[in-house]
Amino acid sequence: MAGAHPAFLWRSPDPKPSYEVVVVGGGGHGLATAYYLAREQGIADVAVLERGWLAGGNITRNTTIIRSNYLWDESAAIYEHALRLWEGLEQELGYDLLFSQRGVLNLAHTLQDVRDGVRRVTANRLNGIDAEWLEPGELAAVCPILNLSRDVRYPVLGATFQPRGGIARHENVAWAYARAADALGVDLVQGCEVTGIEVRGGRAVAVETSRGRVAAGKVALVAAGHSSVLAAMAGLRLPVQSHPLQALVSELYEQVLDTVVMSNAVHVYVSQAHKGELVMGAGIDAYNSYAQRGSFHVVERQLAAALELFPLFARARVLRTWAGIVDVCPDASPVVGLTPVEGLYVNCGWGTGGFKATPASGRTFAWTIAHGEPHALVAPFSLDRFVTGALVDEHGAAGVAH
Amino acid sequence: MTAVLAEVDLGALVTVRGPRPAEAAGRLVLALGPDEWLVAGAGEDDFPDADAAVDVSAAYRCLELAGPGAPAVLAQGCSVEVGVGESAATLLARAGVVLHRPEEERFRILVRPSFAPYLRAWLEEALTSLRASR
Amino acid sequence: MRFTFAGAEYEGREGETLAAALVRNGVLGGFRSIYRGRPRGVYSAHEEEPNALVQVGPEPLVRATLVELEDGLVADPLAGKGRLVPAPRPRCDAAHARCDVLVVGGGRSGRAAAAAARGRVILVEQLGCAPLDGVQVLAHTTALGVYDGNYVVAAERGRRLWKIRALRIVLATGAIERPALFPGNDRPGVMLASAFEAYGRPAGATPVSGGFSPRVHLWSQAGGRLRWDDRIGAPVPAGELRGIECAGRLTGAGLPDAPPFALPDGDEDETFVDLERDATVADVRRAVEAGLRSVEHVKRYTSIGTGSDQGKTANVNAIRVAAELLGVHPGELGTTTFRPPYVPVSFALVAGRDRGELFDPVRVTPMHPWHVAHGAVFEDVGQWKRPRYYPRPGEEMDAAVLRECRAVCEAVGMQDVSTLGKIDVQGPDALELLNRLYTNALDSLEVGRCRYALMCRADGMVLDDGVVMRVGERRYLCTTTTGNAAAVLAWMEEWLQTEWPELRVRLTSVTEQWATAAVAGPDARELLAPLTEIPLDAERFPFMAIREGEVAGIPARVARVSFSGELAFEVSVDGRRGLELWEALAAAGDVTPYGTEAMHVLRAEKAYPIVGQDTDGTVTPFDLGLDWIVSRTKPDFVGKRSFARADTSRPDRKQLVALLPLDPRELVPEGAQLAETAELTPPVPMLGHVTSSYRSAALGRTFALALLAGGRGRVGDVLYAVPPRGDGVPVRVAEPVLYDPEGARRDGRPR
Amino acid sequence: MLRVPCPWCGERDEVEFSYGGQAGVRYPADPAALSDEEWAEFLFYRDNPKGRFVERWVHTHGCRRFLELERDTLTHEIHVRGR
Repeated sequence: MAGAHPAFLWRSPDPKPSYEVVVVGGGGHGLATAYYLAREQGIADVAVLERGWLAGGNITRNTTIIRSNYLWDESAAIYEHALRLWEGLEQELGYDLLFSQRGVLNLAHTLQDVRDGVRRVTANRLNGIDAEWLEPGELAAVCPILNLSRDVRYPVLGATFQPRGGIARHENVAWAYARAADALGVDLVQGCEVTGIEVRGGRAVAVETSRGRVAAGKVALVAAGHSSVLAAMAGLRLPVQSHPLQALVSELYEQVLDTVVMSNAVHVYVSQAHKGELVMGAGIDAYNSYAQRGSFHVVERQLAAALELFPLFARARVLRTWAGIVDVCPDASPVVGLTPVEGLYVNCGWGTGGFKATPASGRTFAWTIAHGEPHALVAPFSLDRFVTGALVDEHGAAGVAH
Repeated sequence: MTAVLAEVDLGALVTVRGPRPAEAAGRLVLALGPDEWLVAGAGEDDFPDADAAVDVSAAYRCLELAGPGAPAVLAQGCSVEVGVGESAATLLARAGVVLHRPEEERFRILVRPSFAPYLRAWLEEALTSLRASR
Repeated sequence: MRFTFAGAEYEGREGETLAAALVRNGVLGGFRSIYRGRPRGVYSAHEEEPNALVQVGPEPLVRATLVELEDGLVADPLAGKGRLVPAPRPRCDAAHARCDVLVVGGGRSGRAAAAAARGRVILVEQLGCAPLDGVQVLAHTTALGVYDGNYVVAAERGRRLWKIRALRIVLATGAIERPALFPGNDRPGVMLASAFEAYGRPAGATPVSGGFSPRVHLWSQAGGRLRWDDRIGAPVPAGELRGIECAGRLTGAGLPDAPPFALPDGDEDETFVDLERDATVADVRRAVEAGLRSVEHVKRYTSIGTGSDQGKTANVNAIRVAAELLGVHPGELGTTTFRPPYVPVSFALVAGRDRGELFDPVRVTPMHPWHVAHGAVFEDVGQWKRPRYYPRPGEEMDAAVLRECRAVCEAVGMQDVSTLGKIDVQGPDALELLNRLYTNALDSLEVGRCRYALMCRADGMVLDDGVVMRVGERRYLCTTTTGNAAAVLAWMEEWLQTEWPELRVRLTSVTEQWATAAVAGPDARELLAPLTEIPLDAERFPFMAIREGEVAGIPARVARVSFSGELAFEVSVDGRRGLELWEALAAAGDVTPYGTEAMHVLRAEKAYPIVGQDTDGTVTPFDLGLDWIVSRTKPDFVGKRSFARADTSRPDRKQLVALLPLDPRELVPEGAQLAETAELTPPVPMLGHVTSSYRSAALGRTFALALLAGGRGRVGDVLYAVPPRGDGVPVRVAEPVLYDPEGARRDGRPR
Repeated sequence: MLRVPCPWCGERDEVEFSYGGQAGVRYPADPAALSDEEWAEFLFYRDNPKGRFVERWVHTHGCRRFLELERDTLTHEIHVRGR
């Protein structure tokens, strides 16, 4: 079977009394952070503390869309850094990630969508990111089953296209980082819930866990939806809100869709994975939640929209629906870097776009932790932007979602 | 079970803000909210004591759905059940409406004029599916 | 009746399922597994079927055990993968229902629970089900999921989606038999004992049973805990859930003791745990040897439970095998998460009637029929259809828009602006509320006058703009942009209701009460004069004044506001007479109807921004050059504080400017980024972007508006507008207002 | 689909409402007197608890009234509050 997993993945060690760096959160970003700490920063005395089981959160609940065609320089820089890492990741980690650069389409349905799309494409062009603007006439060649009729409620007026964008198999990505980190000596500790953060003299020195106290030279919070809860343990407040983000897969079908299609206007994000299932994402549920559960009407709207774009899917069937918890910043950009608490680092707020950023997030965060100062690529995503007003607003114009 | 759809004219309408206005001369008063009332057959000047009174005669159209199948038709797109003589501001399919049930098998559906063509089309399909399913 | 399976014809019977008919016809095989291509046959009698998957015409991956036979039916076996083929979309609808008690499952315990229940009772059963007194029985209806607030979604024959609110839910979903684990337990002819009985002990078939697993799916979905029951060797519901009870075999009661569990002696790679996924005991062993300890990890490593049967016959065996290999009690491992839907449900059914024109409401104005009759090309603005331009036969958009613009500049045009939001603001504190929400100081606004006004979010970024009319001592009418009408009303209500409830003021949407026609151009007076008694000359009807009177015999409110820079009157009448007004205007003289595109050009020549096009949520009034509209005297208004922030007060922020392509015929694309040089080797610093770009009849050339870093200090500079493809277009930065900067045309032709 | 208790209209489906986030965040009496840090708190920082959360909804497709309720963000259980 494609993407079959290796004969050995990781040990299941008990936590040691102390580590140089304790990473809280065994999801994609946490595992990547640990890997790059050990691999590039020479810090292998690292524990990843995971409340449940490794990669049980957003990393395996998202729609695995990978792209770097963001609007603002700051976003484009870090997502493009991620995409370059993606392009060498299977090699580096020695793991079949089913990374497939099949291209990502982002559809425009209104004249303003068109303006925003062109704005983003030309920005990408000046940033050296592969991006094209496709007129409806050019779309059929890229996605033959897309409904390009003018005679629909919201006709497709064009699309941005990033050929280097694509998808990967999410659990393979997380497991590849986990296996590599484990091999470098990182302790991946599962079933270990952090219940407190010990701060002495303004410095984080340890974490209390369901499996005892673990002292730490540095503590790194990488827990996506739960960031607020963890930060609060250190008396810290973050400008993020946690929401459910729902996704679904269909049964397996012979290949009909060989590119990724996104439509922010009608909230559809769809690709067909290697096995043959259609993988689809929706918009986030409006309310705050930690329940990993969303409302059914969101799925109803998502599928209604999907059928407007892909009439061929009418008889496809939903096999499984689920939700992740995404933490969203007011400007839909992440928060990565130092905190007012010395030795405490935070990496959160990736909202709906975290998966694609995984390699860059882990790598730059590891650098930031090791050097005690923000890596150049994440400096714009520090907390003080909310004070100065220098937000990196990826709402609206940027086709922010997923 | 069947139902029929028709448009009716409620005449002048005014939104009155404040305490519930008296139902003079059997004129229709529908609650839009705790302090917001839709009064038929009246004008802005009829409510000198209200916090505000706004002529909305042209801001609503009224469809009427009648027949034993009427509740089943509405249930296809609305989760609210309106009792006889009661009214409710709610969603029908994807349009905001004010539902009023003057009789067991008769419903008034007040909707913004711009949504009326949509709602009519939706209701026609609902009637079709009602006929098909019974 | 006759039916065809895999190309061969068979005889079937009324009321039989395809699976039953195949088995009765002696077809115990006929299927292949997805990865290993192993021969397989009908394995079960119901929805848990892992092998007998068929394509029936356009219907992919149908379970033969669920297909009701009909004469002439053609079914082809599938190896775990279906085919999506073009076909008419099935018509599906939905039904909301409410009840006191919802019973899921029409077996003995389910019917008993339903019969005993008080009040409104609904019973859903996925198979056929006899009627029951005083109970609404939904047969052939499968509960797919239990959501918050006892909200149950169920599918009736794949054609109607039920959305049921229940005060109490009784789950009587029974149990599913699971395979016994031995080498070759997937061979054709091997079937669950329950199926063996259901099919009348078919010759050549081998019944197997590894025990029964309660259908805990819905209970678990609803957040219910599970407990491992050693007697039946499967998880059963534990603990309590508000408003949800379990009954019958679901609880484990009445289920036979599970046969003693042991790993197979013999080839583990021939011993199947998940038949649909072709996963064996050997696969589970590999997962455990890889270091995996969590059943969720084992599931993902082996893909057990991810098939279209969601592992209904596989999951419990997987747990038992993994537990055995890990040397722990199965209860310690827990289960994988149960996720809706319980059985696969078609996209078309979930989407229901929200399709085509009904996908989202199409909103139209009272004048819409006229626009259609006169060949308007429409633009989607929110849910509204607005005329974009009115091409004459054979006329391209550019030509039509130039013609419409010329008419407004040289004669007179009219536009349907009924879609603009209108909010009636009444009460003694109306002025106070508006002063707090708009950036303007509105104190000096007299009755019968109006003013262009701007709203910001608390972060200082432009939210919306419009005209504030004072129509009475304590009464105002505020207009909003078309797309923001609902949002702005909600915004005002939120401040009023939650922040300043002490203010005595009421807000009412009158967007649809009024139909409005904008009459613009130097000949506007000539067009209107014959239709109204209202004096129209500049002295008696000055700019930004409002008059009441009749137009074409219709009571009207006329406002002298202009979004085009030309002499203009906006005539508002009772929406029911909007079409009548429009037709009267059209008949009153040589007037040219114009659409949003011409309007956009005309307003751009005057640098009037369009919120949402020239702004994107990162733009302040100062960035737009609208300093004159931001009060310096008011102590505070929403957004004011944010202007003082470091980044928001930077002098080099992006500011609205005009751009003139050096080649006056060249049109730069809207959205194009601005660069300093023609050399486009990345990375190239971005100075801003083009927000609007048009051909101007008045200027006889192309022009654009742009947000440019430090723009107002760069007038005269030459920059390059970068299109998606090709070279940058050289453009010269200019003062934003390109046409009639002194506003001479506002009052029309000098007399 | 949440069932939202509207004090005026009774329990209605979530789709009739719009979400307003944390309730009770007051607009500062004198914004000008606040430091940029304090102003940023008002603009961008909201509670995000795992558990009970007092939040704001508005009955958009009903009575248009804003309402407050206390909801558990883990169980979605709603504990009604006064008007």
